[in-house]
Amino acid sequence: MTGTETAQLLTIRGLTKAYPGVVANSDVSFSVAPGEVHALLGENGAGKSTLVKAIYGLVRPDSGEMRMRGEPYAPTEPRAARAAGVAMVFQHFSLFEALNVAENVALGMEHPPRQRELAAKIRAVSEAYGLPLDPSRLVGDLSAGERQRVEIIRCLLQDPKLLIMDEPTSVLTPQEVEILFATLRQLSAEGTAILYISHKLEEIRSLCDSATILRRGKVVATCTPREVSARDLAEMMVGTALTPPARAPRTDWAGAPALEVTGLSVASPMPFGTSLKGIGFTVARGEVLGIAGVAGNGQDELLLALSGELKSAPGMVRAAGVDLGDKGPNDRRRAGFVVAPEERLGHAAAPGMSLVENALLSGWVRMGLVRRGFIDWAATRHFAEGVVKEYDVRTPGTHVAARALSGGNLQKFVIGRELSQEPAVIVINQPTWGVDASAAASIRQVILDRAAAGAAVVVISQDLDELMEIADRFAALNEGRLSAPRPVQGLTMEQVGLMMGGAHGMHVPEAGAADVLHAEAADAEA
Amino acid sequence: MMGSIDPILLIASLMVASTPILLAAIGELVVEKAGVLNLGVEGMMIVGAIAGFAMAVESGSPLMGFLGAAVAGAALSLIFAFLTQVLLSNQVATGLALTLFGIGFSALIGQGYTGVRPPPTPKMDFGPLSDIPVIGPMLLRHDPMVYVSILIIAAVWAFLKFTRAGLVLRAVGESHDAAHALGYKVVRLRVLAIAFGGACAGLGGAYLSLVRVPQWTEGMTAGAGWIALAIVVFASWRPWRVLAGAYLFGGVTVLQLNLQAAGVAIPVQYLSMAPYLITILVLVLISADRRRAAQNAPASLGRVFHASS
Amino acid sequence: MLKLERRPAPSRLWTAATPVLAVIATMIAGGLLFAALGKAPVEAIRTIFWDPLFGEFASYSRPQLLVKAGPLILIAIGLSLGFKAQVWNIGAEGQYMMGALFGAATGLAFYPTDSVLLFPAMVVMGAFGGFLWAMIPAVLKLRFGTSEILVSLMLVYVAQHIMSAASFGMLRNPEGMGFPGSRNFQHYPAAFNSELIAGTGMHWGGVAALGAVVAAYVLLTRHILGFHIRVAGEAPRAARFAGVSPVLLTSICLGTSGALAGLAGLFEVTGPAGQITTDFASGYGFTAIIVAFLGRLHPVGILLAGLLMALTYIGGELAQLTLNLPSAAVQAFQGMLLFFLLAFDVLANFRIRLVGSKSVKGAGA
Amino acid sequence: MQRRTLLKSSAAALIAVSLAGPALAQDPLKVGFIYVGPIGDLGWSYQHDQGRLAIEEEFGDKIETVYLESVPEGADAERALTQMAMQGADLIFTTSFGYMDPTINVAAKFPDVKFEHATGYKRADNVSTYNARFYEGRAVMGTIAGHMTKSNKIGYIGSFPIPEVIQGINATFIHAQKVNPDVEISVVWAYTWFDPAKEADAAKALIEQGVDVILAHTDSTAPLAEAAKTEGVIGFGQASDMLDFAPSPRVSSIIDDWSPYYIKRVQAMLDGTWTSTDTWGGIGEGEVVIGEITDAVPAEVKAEAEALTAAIADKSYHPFTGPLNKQDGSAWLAEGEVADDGTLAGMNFYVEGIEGDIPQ
Repeated sequence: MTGTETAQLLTIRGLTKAYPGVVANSDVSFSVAPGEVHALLGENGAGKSTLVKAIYGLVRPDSGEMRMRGEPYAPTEPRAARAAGVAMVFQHFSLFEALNVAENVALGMEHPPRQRELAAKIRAVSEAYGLPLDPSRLVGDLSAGERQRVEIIRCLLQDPKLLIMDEPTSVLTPQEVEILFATLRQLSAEGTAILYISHKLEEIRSLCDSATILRRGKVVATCTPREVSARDLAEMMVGTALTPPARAPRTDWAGAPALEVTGLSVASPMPFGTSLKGIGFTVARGEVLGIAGVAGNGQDELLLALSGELKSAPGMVRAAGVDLGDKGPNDRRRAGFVVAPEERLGHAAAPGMSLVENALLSGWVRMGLVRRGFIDWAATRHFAEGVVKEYDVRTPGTHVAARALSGGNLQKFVIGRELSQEPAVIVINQPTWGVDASAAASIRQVILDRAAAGAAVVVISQDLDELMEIADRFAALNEGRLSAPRPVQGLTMEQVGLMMGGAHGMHVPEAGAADVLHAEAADAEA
Repeated sequence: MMGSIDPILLIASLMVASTPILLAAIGELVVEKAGVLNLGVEGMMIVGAIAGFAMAVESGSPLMGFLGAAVAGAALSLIFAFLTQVLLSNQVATGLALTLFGIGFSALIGQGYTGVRPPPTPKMDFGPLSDIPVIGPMLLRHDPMVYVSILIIAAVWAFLKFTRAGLVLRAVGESHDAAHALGYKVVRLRVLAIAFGGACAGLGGAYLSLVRVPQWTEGMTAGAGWIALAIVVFASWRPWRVLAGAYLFGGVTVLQLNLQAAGVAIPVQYLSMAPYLITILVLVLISADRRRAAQNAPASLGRVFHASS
Repeated sequence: MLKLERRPAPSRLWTAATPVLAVIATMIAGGLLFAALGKAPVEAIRTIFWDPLFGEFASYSRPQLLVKAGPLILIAIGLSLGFKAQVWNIGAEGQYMMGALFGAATGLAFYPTDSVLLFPAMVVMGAFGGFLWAMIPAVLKLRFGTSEILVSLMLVYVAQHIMSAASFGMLRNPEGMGFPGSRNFQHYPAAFNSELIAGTGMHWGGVAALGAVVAAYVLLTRHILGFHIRVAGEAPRAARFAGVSPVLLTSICLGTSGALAGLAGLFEVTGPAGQITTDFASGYGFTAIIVAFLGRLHPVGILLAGLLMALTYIGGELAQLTLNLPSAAVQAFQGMLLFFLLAFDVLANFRIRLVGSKSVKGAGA
Repeated sequence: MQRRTLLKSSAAALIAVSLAGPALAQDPLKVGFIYVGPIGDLGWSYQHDQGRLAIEEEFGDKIETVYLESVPEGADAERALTQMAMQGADLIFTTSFGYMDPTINVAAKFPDVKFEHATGYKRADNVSTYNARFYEGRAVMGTIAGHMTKSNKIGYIGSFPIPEVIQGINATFIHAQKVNPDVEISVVWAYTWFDPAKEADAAKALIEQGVDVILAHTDSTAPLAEAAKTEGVIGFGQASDMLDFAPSPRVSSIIDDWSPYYIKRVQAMLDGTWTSTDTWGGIGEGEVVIGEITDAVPAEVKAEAEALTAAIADKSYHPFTGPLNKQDGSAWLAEGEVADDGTLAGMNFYVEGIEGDIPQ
């Protein structure tokens, strides 16, 4: 983007922010014009989040300068940022489940009107932008897509000049992504600048006018995404060329299906969770089943039900013909299960405990680390060191606490810990979430290798590209129900989207309205 | 048999008997709504009891006494606030320490006040209204603090339900991370809530030493602070239910003495346990409805907040 | 201003050093408090911390440290298991009473037998009594999700009333002239928990406390159950992932702490206290909570903390005797000790950095 | 000789050696007190501490006093007593019933130290017991109460159902009934010696039942303060004089005055005439003092009460004099028969006319 500074809405020059041991942003410069959709592209840990937190006043940069419409801009708190016309849709952590929609919206505004007026406004805005929402519902009862609508409406009500969106599509179905994009295009046409953070190349190419690419805290390139191929974008982002994972030819294994789930129905243990309703599928040895779905449609519950943390009725889960329905996690481990939950810190690993202790956490059953109740610490250390070495976990040693590792390294440790146990059944939720591209590639490769070695694999993921890459068959979770699995080959994106539930909560009339919006947005663009 | 129990008088006396725990409980409710569990209510109450007593005796004014008690309770609670909010200490342990310290500290400063008679707290004058049958003797012949305590309940209810600050307070208790991300000052707000809780507990203590007993004696709160804590859970964090819970507990306590006084043959030593057993029973009934309990309970209750973003 | 920066892993140095710092800070603050009361601060601190150990009558007070610390340590060890797993049993006082009551009732039921089996049977019943009382909050928590903090606490008051009813009723000494209180176990050799080696203060309760320390140490460092307890406290979801059943763990933690508190009560009633009376409970169950935290929930730490706490009690009495220090001052002093411990705790998990004025609140690491 | 028994245990040997120092004759006599509550309780422990102050005043620098407050009964008491004895106390007053066994135990270890245990019944060569005949005071209160009640309902707040309290209830009722045959007594057991809030509630409950005279056998002023809130209700000071509430509702009081006894015993120590005794003093000995009867009481009632006090003081009248029946109607004392101290010390029944049961 060119033009004088005053023509720019936001200009950032030489912004640097360091944390102990890591430089999150180093001499970052870029600018955003009014009405521009500007992408911040980069892998996890590239410094995108820190950068937008600085713009939103949550983080104070160490040095560098920000200007808003030519004026110096240094927000000390989000309130100041909001006053300057900056609004932000968060990836996590900004909604209150026990409060209703209107209350949540009010909390993000400086001077909210009375509840009744606010509710009317919410309805009006939600209709204008094709984002249906009931102001009186508890946020805890909403789907992930609806929750994002709350965030967006909260921003729109402030009439922002700059809207920051942090990875907004990870919680949406393909159809919902389209609707979101229509909304964003409409906003852009109305003159709102959008700072769009993502690592999904195709989205950026279809939506954004310009892109700033970050790698390890530094700006490595700026470009106009439509003019650059996705492959080139990826290489700029990652720094090297990537090779897709290699698949060994399928072997046909004899015997009963390695994993058989029939009529699995369990109530969610979480206050605002989704209960599972009549889930059924089978996975053969050597097969990878990919389960897609928008966040909050029962993925966590399905993982818990498969790991045994959530017990079901007898007969609902069988491994190689053995009934494990009412068995707990360790009985299932004995039967060959390994499980890697999505949340690494706090679920897959205890944050304050060392890697050795975390290796013991799920490894003791299959690795024989406990004899007559007593722990063999030497063997455990050996096991942990093996995982660290084999899976290239970057850590000063196995004595450090799990929370000291970066997200990607901890994920490698968790995946490594589970996959080194010679499993018969592997269940993984979000295997590469928050992991950089090269690590993600190696994790996918290991999963395929294990499948080739005869394990049955269930991968739950919100990353459709990932599932398409490694799965043999595909199914989607929608409100606690699982669609019938279908072979991946020949599946179109639209079919996938419909399996995921299409555009949630946007039934026939709304869908029509969305089409109108689509058209309007297209007109505006033209 | 010495006759039966007069329900009008019973209600009148349970209102008085319940006021200390009512005040302490409504303060703790605000603290817990902000996501903080302060188990030091007993300690703050007893410090309020002696501080209020001393102030009232020195100044000759019960009003000054209650003010002093509120200030003292809040001041003590700030120790808790500093430890838990700034130094991120464990809330359960810190609350217990606060109780231990408060009981010892109050006994220390109270040494010169044993046997002193405090200035009397006058009753509210409702004029001829207090002669209305039933309502008059039951509701309109109390001291001002009884009405103040009910007003505080109403104020807290309105504050939480209708005001923006109340909404922010609930938000902070629900998810401190989200509130922080939106730019709300989680620690500042919690410190204020803790101080309010301390002030209310102080008032409750002073009500004991200035009105209900009225005398200063060491250890005079005798567990009332713990009951107040139970009542907050019991009330599922709702202000008006705090009133109901406190009156229920006060009612059971008063009733067992009234039954004895009325000569009803009851196993006394077992009946003395009744208030505690009934509290447990109601706690069980309240918490048995898990989904509702989960919705009302502040989700961040007792969790340590450290701004890490 | 000060800024807290989370350490990647808790600092071992500070974990060990903070209790020492806390004690020193308490001595200073306590000295100020005593000075404010018009007592010579150095002398008061010396009387509390030094005299019981090395003073003129230390040969008597040193064994008494064991007598006083024994039940504290025994109860605190049990509580620490629960606290580690975020199970908050604060009603150990009630379990202590019920243990004493069950054990004593068993002993008195067979009065005046001289069977050697009696004492072991009483020990078992004492542990059972405490266990039973602790399982009430456990069951209510597991079945209905009721807060164990409040239930266990309410049950202290109930136990207190049962204790008083028993000393007036069932267990009243028939030769006691109508006064409340049971027979004295001193005059009932088969049921008496006597000093094992004269002059050492070591009775079966002390042995049990030391045994509990060793057992807890082994459990927490070497045994998978102890590991699970630690995981449950550190990350409850990770514990479930590791196959820990919250039901089982809560029951084990509450049950064990109850049983140990019950044992402490039994050893106390049959030994140092001698009889069931209305005022049998003297706050051991509550003080043990402090001991557990003071010892950082670590068995060895608890051993030391129990002795330290006993020291402040016995030294506090000495200070009362020789300096006329009010007992309330000693209580406030103990509260301060816990405050300082909790305050310094932050050093183990966080680095404190002094940062310039340009830093913004809320922009932590 | 006694030394030799001590030498049996090594620790005791050290104690014995270290005792040699403080036991020198020219030192002031060291008198120790152990209290169950804080001296600020304004009740039981407070009154004993008043006794301690009285001997300090009486004997000046001939004696020195030390005390420990809030000492729990049981193991802590034994240690506290031992420490006190080791610190060189020559005479120790243990002022709560629960200290009985610890006192006997420690006394056995320190044969040269004299002990005085309040309200107990176990004695030894160096252990005396002492108690006060509170029921004598109750008899006077009962007389005043019987006259003063208009509703014919007297309320009595009991702490625990122990003989001392039951004596008080019976003495009150017998004498109230004597002057007012229609009188009824209503007992509320608080199950605490000390919980001001509960005592206040108990008083309130009684008043609501129409009681207009309240007696309390618990130690705080809460019942009086409660009585003060209702017109026409009177009460009595308990343990201490509670003059703050005079002239009404506090119309008189029963004061535990331990000073005459303490002075007597300290004097005996100084004279070297101390022997183990069992003292149960009452109005006559000055241990139970009837506080000033205020003008709220009619002159003739006051005169009658004072006459009764005098009769009890000079032993011409015993409050438990027959004919008296037990509650169930069975005979207890025949005409003119006087209750023996053994029965009184273990009293566990109501006299005829009192409703309700003693909780067991």
